[in-house]
Amino acid sequence: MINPTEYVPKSYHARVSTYWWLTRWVYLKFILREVSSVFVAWFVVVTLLQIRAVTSGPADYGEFQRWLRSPLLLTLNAVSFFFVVFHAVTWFNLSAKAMVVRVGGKRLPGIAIAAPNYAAWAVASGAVAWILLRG
Amino acid sequence: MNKRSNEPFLWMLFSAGGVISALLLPIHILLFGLAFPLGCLDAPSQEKLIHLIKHPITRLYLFTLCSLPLFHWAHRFRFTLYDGLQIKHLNELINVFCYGGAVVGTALAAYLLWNIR
Amino acid sequence: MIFRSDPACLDTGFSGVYHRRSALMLDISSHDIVLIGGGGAGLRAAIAISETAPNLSVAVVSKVYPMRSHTVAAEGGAAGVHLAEDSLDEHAYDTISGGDWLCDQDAVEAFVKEAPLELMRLEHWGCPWSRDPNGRIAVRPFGGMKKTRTWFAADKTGFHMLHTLFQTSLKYDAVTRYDEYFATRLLVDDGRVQGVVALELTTGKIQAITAKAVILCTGGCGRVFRFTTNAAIKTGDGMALAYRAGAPLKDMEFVQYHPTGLPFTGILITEAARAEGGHLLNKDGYRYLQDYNLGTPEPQPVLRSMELGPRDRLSQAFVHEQEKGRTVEGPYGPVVNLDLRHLGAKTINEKLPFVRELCLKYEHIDPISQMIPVRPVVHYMMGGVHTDLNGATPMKGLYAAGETACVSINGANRLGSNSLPELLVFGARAGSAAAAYAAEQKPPGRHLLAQALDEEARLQDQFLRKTGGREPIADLREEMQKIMENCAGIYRSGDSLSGAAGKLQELQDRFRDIRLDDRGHVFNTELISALELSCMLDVAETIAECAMRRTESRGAHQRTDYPARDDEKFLAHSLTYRGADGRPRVEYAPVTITRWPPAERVYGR
Amino acid sequence: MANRITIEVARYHPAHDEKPGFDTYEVPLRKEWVVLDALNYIKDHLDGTLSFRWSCRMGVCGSCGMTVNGVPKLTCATFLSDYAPGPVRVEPLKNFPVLRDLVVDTSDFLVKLGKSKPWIIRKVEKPLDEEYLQTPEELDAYKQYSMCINCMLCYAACPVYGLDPLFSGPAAIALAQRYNLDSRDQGANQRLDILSQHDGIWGCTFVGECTQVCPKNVDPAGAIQQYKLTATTEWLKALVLPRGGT
Ligand SMILES: Cc1cc2nc3c(=O)[nH]c(=O)nc-3n(C[C@H](O)[C@H](O)[C@H](O)COP(=O)(O)OP(=O)(O)OC[C@H]3O[C@@H](n4cnc5c(N)ncnc54)[C@H](O)[C@@H]3O)c2cc1C
Ligand code: SF4
Ligand code: F3S
Ligand code: FES
Repeated sequence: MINPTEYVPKSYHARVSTYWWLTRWVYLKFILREVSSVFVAWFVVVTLLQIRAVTSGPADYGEFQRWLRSPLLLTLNAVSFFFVVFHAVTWFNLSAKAMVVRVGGKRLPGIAIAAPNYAAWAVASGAVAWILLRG
Repeated sequence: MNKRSNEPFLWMLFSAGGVISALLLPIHILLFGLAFPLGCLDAPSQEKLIHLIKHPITRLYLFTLCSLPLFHWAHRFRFTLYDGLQIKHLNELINVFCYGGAVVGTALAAYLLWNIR
Repeated sequence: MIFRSDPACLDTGFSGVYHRRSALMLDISSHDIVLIGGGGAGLRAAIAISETAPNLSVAVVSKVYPMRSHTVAAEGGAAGVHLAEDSLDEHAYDTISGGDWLCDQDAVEAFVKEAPLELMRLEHWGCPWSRDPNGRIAVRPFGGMKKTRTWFAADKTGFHMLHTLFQTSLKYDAVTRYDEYFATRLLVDDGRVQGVVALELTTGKIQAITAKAVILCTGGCGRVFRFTTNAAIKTGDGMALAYRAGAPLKDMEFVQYHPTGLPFTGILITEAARAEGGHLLNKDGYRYLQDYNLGTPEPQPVLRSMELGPRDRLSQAFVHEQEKGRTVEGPYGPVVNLDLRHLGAKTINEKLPFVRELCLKYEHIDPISQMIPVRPVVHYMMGGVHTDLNGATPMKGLYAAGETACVSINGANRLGSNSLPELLVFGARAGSAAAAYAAEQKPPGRHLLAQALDEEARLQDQFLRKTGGREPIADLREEMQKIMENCAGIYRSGDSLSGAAGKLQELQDRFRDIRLDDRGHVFNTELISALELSCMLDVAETIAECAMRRTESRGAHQRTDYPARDDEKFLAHSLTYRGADGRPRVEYAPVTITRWPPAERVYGR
Repeated sequence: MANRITIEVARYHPAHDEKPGFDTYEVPLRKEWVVLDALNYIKDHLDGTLSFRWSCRMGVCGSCGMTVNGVPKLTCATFLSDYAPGPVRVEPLKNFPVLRDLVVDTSDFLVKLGKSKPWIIRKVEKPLDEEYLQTPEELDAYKQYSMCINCMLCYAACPVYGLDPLFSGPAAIALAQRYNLDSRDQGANQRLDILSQHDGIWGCTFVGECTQVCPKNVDPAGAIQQYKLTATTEWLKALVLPRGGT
């Protein structure tokens, strides 16, 4: 009799390392992109607190503003800003890749789709700034 | 149809949240998080802000700005936990934490914005 | 399709005569029909069986995953009458004259009639044929064809055909695939072929697969030569298997050289490049084909003329240019230039994207602005296992289709784009014929087990448990390839061929002393190389032998010592049998002529 | 250019190795050599026991995918000289079980491919003398996805597949999409039922590496995102028309 295992190959299946996202730059970029969502959530929390502060009167709002000036919060928000911009850029570029827009039977190149995204970004940011800063 | 999952719904919220976060959050953080506290620009007064907030459109705007990005976070964070930390077996816990968080945040936003007199 | 690894399908349909596991490591399974080869011909046959006789269980045995088969590499297109101004007779005539009247004309007539239907069937299965602006299937001109009739899917026709066939085959449950199983021997009992022994690559297990009929679809044997467009897997296994089992090989002396291969890699630059208007230039920038009775140069491509002449004549012209010292000396020997520059970037990018991709990648040359160095390379075997119109060989229960078979519609020289439709037409025919035959057969005979055990012992003794051995596989293979290229190439002579025959016999002897380093069971590719080499040696011997006997020049077989065609003696197919001494023995059989009596082959007029 | 290069090849034999290791060889470095040529040189002249798959040597059969210096590549289309002065490290494709040396078990993909029904589905058939008209624009709509050679580089690059082998993966989904977008096909709904389950399109987090490594520009990442959009639209439709026309 043969030893059956001799002909049933055992194969080697490497377990994916816990730090797989450190093995290649592209993976790290991916994880950073995903982690950006944490900062998105963080700033939503800030905004909720802000709404509460604004609606409960000038004193509370002043307190809130002082809190924002603390070095910890400033650092945190600077990092958040970096990540949220990173999110915006990757988001616009990727949605250009994910979308197929055809004009006259030809697929529009990614840039043609990304460009309006960036334009919309500029307009929206401008509008928000204008409303807050005017007069 | 019930063979298909409810992923489309979550994905829709995630995508919408992604768009909103990308379009609006950078400027909000830049202004409220950095420029105003650092004094680079003059911060709008509480009066002006309360005036703005009372407008229904602003309320709707703020509601969207808070709610959808939270669902965006919930979706992405869920997968980051699955893949980055390889803890997919904690699936249910993760889902409750992420989407639950987003729902709570949304409710909070609604509550705050509703109660402005 | 069912997977072999699925235990539920192990015993399908088997009558239970044998133990599943014998004392050795033999495993046995049983089907109604076994197909060897999962290329275009094999998959078409499998689908044909599933459609005509859904109750029959079919096994597809392939040494590579089906979509890796070499049909995947075909670029140019597939011929089938499509336009109103074309006719079946014209396609038949082009094929027959292109084959220098060695084609069986009844086969050609059946072929041209069914080719358009088969190609349309593929359309229905989703093949992405290129289209004209109205949405109709587009056709392009091709070498040796008087009318425009070559269907194409950009310049990846074979790739799209194979993937369409493979993906379509996935929906048939009666088909069991044995992926990465290497067939080593046919099982013959009582004069009937009733199965095959195969080696499972991933485990090294030996599997006997019994069946009522076996269809060989193993493709060609271009690897017998040094310089070829053919993939590593094209080693003539099926031809050797049939030959060893006693079936004759037909017209093996006819080996097609394609005039335009890239030097070093042998990668093919498709004929479509010339069909779109590419020019062949010698070192003086001169369109030299005009000197070889192939017409006069026109700026636009003219069908059946100049660059669109048949492959044999173009390859022969290259040799003459080389003798006259008018070729370009490249790092890998003499070349001529294929000039596409005047076609412009748009045509090249739209019609020949793959050509550009290959040139850029492998030669660092951009055909939009540079000429492509090319030389003739071995491309296709006109010969193969002798079959009739339905793919049946003279051995009961054994069928063959595709490049490994010789029906023959290709005669002494195949026209470009006739092979892909041939796979479909005769794959389907062989499939249906085998199904009809199998339906009437008794279950497999009792002597098969002994044979399977015998084969297993052979594999063990000759290879896996063999000790000593001094001859490296690669050396023997390289020597064989050199012999074939030097002595049995585009031009041959009695002397060169008898020299080749002697040297090949020597190699056969040396093969017995082969050296193997790998004694493992799992994915032993060295063992596979050895088995393939032994197949190639057998096939090479048959090529040399019947080339030596054919003392005339016809189509791709050009003898310097007998430069003329000799219809008197050689309007005949050669049939090579394996003699009792193991040496090839050649007989001849008449060519079927129906409506087109032999005439001179005229091009460019 | 130096005329030799060092190449480190992953070796594994299930009969006597617990896990893969490396063997180092020195091979000639020639301008026109691809990584596969180096492996063949090793097999023919240095070590006959090295196992790997290859066939066409022209980037179309899809059998020679391996990891070269960490990145999934078709070794017959990857030039050795691009890695000079070396060393070059050749490993089997990631995310698949290794059977031996550089040979991996990709049968999982074939199961998944079969499940996504990559064939034309239609209610009624035209007779064989009639064609289904398809304009070049309609052809263009799915053409890109039909270029997949099943080389599995995308699976090797996709971390999601590595972490969750149940995930259908890029190529299988791209091929399903190839048929969905074919104007001759009517099976989109059947495929959607299968691929819109958890392990189908929703597993993908749009890492996008599948598209980056694809040697045939198939863009599976794009195919999956578009498929998500379709699935969502269908879901909304079903919501509005609960027993609706789907
Ligand atoms: C580069 C190139 C371009 C071409 N272009 C064209 C063209 O434009 N038009 C045209 O008409 N023709 C063309 N041809 C010719 C045509 O492609 C081939 O003749 C045809 O594809 C052969 O198909 P097949 O099914 O017979 O064999 P293949 O596709 O070669 O398949 C052989 C099958 O047999 C299996 N097999 C072989 N040996 C064994 C074994 N021992 N055990 C198990 N399985 C085995 C293999 O695994 C494989 O599945 C071209 C050929 C080449 C090389
Ligand atoms: S999608 Fe690209 S990378 Fe993936 S299998 Fe197909 S060809 Fe290979
Ligand atoms: S890499 Fe994987 S996660 Fe999606 S985009 Fe590609 S399948
Ligand atoms: S050998 Fe065929 S793709 Fe590389």
